[in-house]
Amino acid sequence: MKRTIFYSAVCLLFGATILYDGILYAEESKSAPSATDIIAYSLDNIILFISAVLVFFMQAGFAMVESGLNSSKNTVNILFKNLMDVSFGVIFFWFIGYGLMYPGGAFEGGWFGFAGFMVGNEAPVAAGGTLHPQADFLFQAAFAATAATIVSGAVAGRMKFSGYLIYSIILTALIYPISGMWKWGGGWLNALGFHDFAGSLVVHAVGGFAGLAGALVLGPRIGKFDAEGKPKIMPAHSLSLASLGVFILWVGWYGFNPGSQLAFAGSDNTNAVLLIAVNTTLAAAGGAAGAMMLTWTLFKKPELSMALNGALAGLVGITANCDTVSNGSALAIGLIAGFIVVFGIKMLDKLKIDDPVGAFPVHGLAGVWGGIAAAIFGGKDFMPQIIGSVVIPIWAFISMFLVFYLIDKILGIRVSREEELKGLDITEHGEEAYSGFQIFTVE
Amino acid sequence: MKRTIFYSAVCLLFGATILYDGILYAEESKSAPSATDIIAYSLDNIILFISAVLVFFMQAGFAMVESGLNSSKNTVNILFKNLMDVSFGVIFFWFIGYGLMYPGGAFEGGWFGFAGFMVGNEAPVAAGGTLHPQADFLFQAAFAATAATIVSGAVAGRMKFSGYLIYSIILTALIYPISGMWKWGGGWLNALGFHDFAGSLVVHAVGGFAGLAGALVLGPRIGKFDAEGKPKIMPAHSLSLASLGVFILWVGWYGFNPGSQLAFAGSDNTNAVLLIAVNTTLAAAGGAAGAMMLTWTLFKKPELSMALNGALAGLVGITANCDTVSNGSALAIGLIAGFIVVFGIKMLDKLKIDDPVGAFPVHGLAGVWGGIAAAIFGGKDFMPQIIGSVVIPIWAFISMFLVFYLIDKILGIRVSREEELKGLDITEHGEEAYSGFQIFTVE
Amino acid sequence: MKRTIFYSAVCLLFGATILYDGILYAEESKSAPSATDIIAYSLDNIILFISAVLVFFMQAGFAMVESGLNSSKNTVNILFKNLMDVSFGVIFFWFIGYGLMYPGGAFEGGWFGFAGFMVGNEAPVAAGGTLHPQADFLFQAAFAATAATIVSGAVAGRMKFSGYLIYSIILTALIYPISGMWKWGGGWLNALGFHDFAGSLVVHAVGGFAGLAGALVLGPRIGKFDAEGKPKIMPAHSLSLASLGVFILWVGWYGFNPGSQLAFAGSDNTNAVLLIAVNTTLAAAGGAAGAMMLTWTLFKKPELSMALNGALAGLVGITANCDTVSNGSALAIGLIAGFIVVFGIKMLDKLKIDDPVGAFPVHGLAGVWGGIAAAIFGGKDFMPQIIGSVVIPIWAFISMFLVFYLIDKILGIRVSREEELKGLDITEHGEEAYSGFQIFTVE
Amino acid sequence: MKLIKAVIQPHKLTDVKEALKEAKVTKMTVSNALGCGQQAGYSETYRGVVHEVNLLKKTVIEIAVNDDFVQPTVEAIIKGANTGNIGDGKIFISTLDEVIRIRTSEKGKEAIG
Amino acid sequence: MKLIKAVIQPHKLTDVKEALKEAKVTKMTVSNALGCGQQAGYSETYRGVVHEVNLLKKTVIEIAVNDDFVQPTVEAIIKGANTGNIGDGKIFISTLDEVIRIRTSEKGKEAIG
Amino acid sequence: MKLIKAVIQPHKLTDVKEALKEAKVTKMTVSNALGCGQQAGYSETYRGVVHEVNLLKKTVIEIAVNDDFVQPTVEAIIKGANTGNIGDGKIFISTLDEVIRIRTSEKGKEAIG
Ligand SMILES: Nc1ncnc2c1ncn2[C@@H]1O[C@H](COP(=O)(O)OP(=O)(O)O)[C@@H](O)[C@H]1O
Ligand SMILES: Nc1ncnc2c1ncn2[C@@H]1O[C@H](COP(=O)(O)OP(=O)(O)O)[C@@H](O)[C@H]1O
Ligand SMILES: Nc1ncnc2c1ncn2[C@@H]1O[C@H](COP(=O)(O)OP(=O)(O)O)[C@@H](O)[C@H]1O
Repeated sequence: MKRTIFYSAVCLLFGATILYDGILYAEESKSAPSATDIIAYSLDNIILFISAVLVFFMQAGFAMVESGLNSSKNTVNILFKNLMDVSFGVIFFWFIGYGLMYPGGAFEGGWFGFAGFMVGNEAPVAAGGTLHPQADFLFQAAFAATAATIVSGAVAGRMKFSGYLIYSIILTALIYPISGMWKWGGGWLNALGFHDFAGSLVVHAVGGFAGLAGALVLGPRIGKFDAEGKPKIMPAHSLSLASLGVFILWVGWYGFNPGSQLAFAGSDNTNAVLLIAVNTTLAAAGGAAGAMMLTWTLFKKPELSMALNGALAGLVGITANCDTVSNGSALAIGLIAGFIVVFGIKMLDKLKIDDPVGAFPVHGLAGVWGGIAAAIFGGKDFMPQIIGSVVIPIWAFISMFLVFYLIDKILGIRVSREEELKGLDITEHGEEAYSGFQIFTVE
Repeated sequence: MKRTIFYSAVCLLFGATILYDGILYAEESKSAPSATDIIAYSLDNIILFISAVLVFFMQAGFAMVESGLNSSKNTVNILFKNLMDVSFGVIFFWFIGYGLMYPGGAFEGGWFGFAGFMVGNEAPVAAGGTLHPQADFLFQAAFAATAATIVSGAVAGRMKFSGYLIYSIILTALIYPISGMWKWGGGWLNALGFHDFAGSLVVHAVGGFAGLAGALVLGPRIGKFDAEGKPKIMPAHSLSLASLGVFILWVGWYGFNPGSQLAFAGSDNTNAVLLIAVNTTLAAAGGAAGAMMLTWTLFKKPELSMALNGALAGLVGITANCDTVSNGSALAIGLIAGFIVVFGIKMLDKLKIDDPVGAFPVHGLAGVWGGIAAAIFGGKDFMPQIIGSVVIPIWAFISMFLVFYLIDKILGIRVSREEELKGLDITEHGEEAYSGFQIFTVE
Repeated sequence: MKRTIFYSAVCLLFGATILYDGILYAEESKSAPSATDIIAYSLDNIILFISAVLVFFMQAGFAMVESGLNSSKNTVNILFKNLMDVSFGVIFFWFIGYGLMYPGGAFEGGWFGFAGFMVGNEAPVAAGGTLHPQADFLFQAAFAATAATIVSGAVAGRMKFSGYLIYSIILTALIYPISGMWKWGGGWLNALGFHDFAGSLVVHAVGGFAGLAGALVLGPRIGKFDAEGKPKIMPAHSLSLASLGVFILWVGWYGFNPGSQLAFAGSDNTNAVLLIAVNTTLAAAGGAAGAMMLTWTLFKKPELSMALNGALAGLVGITANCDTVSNGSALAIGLIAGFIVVFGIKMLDKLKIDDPVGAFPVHGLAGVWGGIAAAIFGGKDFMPQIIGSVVIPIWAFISMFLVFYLIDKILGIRVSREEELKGLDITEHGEEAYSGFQIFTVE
Repeated sequence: MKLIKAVIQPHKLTDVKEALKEAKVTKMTVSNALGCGQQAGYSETYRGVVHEVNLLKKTVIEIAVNDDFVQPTVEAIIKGANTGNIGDGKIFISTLDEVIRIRTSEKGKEAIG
Repeated sequence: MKLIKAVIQPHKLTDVKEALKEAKVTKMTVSNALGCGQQAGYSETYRGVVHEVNLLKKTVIEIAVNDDFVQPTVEAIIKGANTGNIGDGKIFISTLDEVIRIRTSEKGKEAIG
Repeated sequence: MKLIKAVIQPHKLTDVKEALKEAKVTKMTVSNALGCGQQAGYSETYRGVVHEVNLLKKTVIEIAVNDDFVQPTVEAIIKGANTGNIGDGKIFISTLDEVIRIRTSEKGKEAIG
């Protein structure tokens, strides 16, 4: 190969630098970015930017999954909620949230801190692994919007649009950044040794448990449970769009997990990213396979909507631990997540909780599973994993329950019976999603 | 961090090169690409290629937005126009357009030039910031196809397919490259100091004003205005697909704007790209929020189709100035673009101009706004900005009005009344988009 | 440009290394990765990872194309098959397939080898062009899943889900890796000098001919041919989703072809990638244009579903030779592929073979065309190209015919007449794709 | 024999079916329609243009019965569909000359049930 | 009481509704159907296979009226739907034995309007 | 004049149209409906919840004919739709008081064909 020879030549001319990753050198000359430092800086920041783009793409996936799995009469409403989640999410996370989540070293090990409003634009001294604040913000903002958008599925079909916007702003500006700070902002959970690589807990469980709180405050949709409390079918209006959404989410997750390495140059980083990417893939595959096989056994027919949720659960489950488990473990984590989601959905039905898209089993339960799996398969200490996997959900659930409760008391959170029956698209927005199509609910 | 230590070590061994970006050295040794140069060359060209991929993805977004916002009976026709926009666009921009748009230094400051047919494949001497002609072409071709595809929304539902193909070829082969050359090809607008970073004017306003010309030559769809000239509803057949399209366009814009930096290695470039990416995000969010809030105030209900247009308008508005404004200004530019698009759509209704998807307000008006905003918020001189923001739209409007007018005189541009009522899918293509679905227009 | 000056400066300080790509140096010091080597290693592996992401995204494209081009009553089934293709495909290619396809140097020039189960995670010594096994696996797994998913279109509407899963596992675990090894694993076809850059034969023709085998074993859908054997229309239920799928596949192909360079750092690699990307674009455009113009001539109306297939055929046709032909040849290869697909579909109708989405013409015929075109336009030797382009299809067809035949004998491969008429969604999965929509087949 | 055609609110179909089951009426044909009656519609906006929608979604049930079944069937429909609100719907009854079962070519009373 | 059932071209519905409004007929039930009559269909191609479509989209309007309203209603429909082209459609009139308002259980004349 | 309304299995429509053509009946109006009869439904699961679907997809054909055409039309429908299985469907015949062609205002016998 010409290429290899060329590099070898370069290498010789540069002095046959015999260096391996990780050899320790005491002296640092931080103020002097070498050409290599600058290239590493560019590579790190540009690839993080590309990862952020992939994570933003997940918004399209969530919009398709959540609207697809619901009835056509609430489609505009769900799509609109998703659009505003990302729009308001970005704006408020930029204005307040980022400063709360990354308050800086002064608050290390703490519970709460604030670095000030808005996001800086001062370029750091270029070096591999050093992130420009704008790059870091973009990536984190995409995560915040993800946490917010998870809830719209759980509260679909009955929550007022105005109340939803308030919820969405509070989550991205306050609730998510505060618990996020505990781990990723260098807070007390981080100090404790809690490991959550890309946010099974920090992102997904927050969204999932917030969704559970919303579903509880709202109560089930009319017709979801019959007089005897037996669950009834409220079927998906488009499994095509839901499937498309899952494929998009799967793709977007390659920004979510590998991107969370936050640095890409240097062979340690590169190697980590690649393992993470393969683990993410195997967990998604395992989740889909697990849920598919379980529904086949339990219900005698392989069910697509469950397998789709299974793939997502696999992805959520691997998120906390993708950097620290083997390929085989990743597959196992995914498979188990696929089982969890099926049982979780049945459990909600038993408890008469109505979570139309399964946001709680997929993001809440599989999120907790991800945190625990980091101990079981990833060699992390059990104690910190258990604490983190319990405290973050509790925080999200209680704080958001309060938020939903207050929204209810002050504004009323649920649309009227008639509005719900007619559908939120017509009553809240005066717009139908599928004009001209004959859509007909007969049972 | 092992990584930091490693890089510091490398740095020391290389001679503790104390270099900052931008230190000036008189001597250049262009003929000798160092290893760093080569890596920078690879990084720049590969990331530009990835940006081009994101911009090509926008074609999917346009196809979904434009078909989704129209009636189901014209869906095949619109999708087909989009497919041929990119197909013929790429072919003819490759054959003629690229040579017209980038005629080379000999035509600097001029109005018109031609570098010859087709695109070269001679690799340049590798250096950071040096683009391979194939990379440059790919990126620019994606832009040309974008300009072309904007129009298909404005002329939807009544324009002959054959006439459309002729329009599309003329735009990508001649009209777009000529005005493009004025700015990006080093022509007179560039010499004047006009700033249009990624093409609010060069790309979007050209498409938007060409669309306006098309809409005027064609006249409104049957039924769009009643006997008294009052606008009537011709609703979207799929707001799901339209929303998906907007999410895709938002994602694709991360290739459009950040990619337009054209170079990524080196901390100046990297820093610029990151600011651009965040500004793009905040403007999109602002546009969606602005349009949503305005419709809520004006029409008493938050309207999704307007908020979707608002997000796009925010993106168009930031395109010219994303490199030169602050985050806060980006948000403001987006918000105002969101307002502009709502008023623009109402204005077209008043003027009895039928632009089914709002291509003119979104790309035309917000495009002009982007050019002016570069002066208001970005510190660019007002005079060149005003000249550029007036001359390019006039060029696009007049030249394309003529093109549409001639197509009409020679071939007839509009389908017959009966064809229009039956829908272009059946009459022009003998194919229906949604076979088996009961689709029913009752009012 | 500040940037250029900066790099020149760096270049000078490093000793004005006067080096061009490809200067030969006898000595290599493989054990010593320089900083440049490490960056090149990072760049290569990270960009390959991004390419793999794009190829995985193609799964969404296939799911949309294949379900969109079929009837709505089989939508869940097709989407489910696609989801399981990628899920089981990844799992089994990881477990067995990868070891079969890349058995290592010991089997060079051979027909069959095995490197062992599962995929390693030992990081190689960092160097440009050296791939981490996890990166390589991820990219190759995406290819294997692509080969598998092609078939689901050809067997749509009548094949049992259980039988399909068995097929899918066998293809990704055994059939595809074995012939893949002949070329990319360093086997006998590679030794022969057969050129298949990114898999017109290795991937697409394997999928296409496997699909043909499936279509033959299954026989046509009820109603596809009337009593006299005349083909009848079984129209697409959503040309929107099918078009979206084609746009997604087009975008994903930028990972498929350019990514197959497998190395990106160094100007040779970069230059190759850029040419490949432009060739891929022009071939897709040519395919769409060719099929469109041919249907307009033959059937008097430009037909979208054919133009969509044409774009895909163009992409398949360029896959084997994109690295070795000029832009103009790429356009010609695409155009011809567009013609081939139209005639191929007509031919299948004549032969009374029912391939609902045209998987065989698009992937099988255009795949063979791609192999031959590498000789005609790419200057490759005719003999090896012809051998490769004949042997791989024969292998795929015969082995898969046997597999389908055995599945049929042992389990029964086709659903009952009643199940087929009711649709596989209800009978195999008890789930409908579009609940509430009035879907009605009247003729 | 009579043909009973009821136009009801879509979300009352389940209740009506329930009530009919109790009245031992199990055969029916159901379709959808848009109805315009006393019930006020709603207004839809699209891109700022307001539009009064006065054709509302309705469900149509058709039941062919022997004359002695008319009364119980009508009562069951009313029981299931009545909410006391405008828009509850109407029942239209007409005479059938003949009913034929396609499978057996049976006619009249035998065919109807 | 009579049931008037008109099969019209879909794009004439607005005109027919307008004409009915002038004739003070405001209650109706609208649905869609496919019609096969004198009107020639169109041919569809899909993947090169040609197919004659002879079931064309139609809109069906059903109006229950008292006998004295039959004439004005029919005239209004014709006024709104007639273009003089093949495919304009047909009106079918049959007798209703009874009409019942579900909300109030009113019958006959009171129920119909 | 009579109105013949047949509820058949969707996939038999082509056969019925064929049979009607042979019987020289070419005008008709076709729509879709959901039917509940002797035919057993199927069960659907969604997210683990099982649901009995007993409204099955049906196709409805309506044909207005002169009295002498009733017999051949009914026979043609039976010929096309009969498979001997439960679910084959039913034919309902009622009397039409009047038929009017909108295009020409022709009435009765002239209008029907
Ligand atoms: N005269 C009529 N002819 C045809 N359909 C009618 C007639 N009157 C009512 N309907 C149908 O019945 C539905 C309910 O009628 P409406 O007047 O709203 O109910 P209510 O009797 O409860 O006031 C209407 O939407 C329409 O579909
Ligand atoms: N005898 C009939 N029975 C049922 N429907 C009919 C009959 N004649 C006409 N139609 C319906 O009326 C529509 C218009 O009929 P057509 O013959 O095309 O109109 P015109 O009377 O203007 O020539 C047809 O498409 C069909 O739906
Ligand atoms: N009494 C009835 N009233 C209205 N529709 C009926 C009646 N009986 C049958 N049908 C319609 O006819 C269809 C076929 O009836 P079914 O009893 O299944 O057929 P079969 O006569 O072959 O046993 C039903 O699905 C329903 O739509």
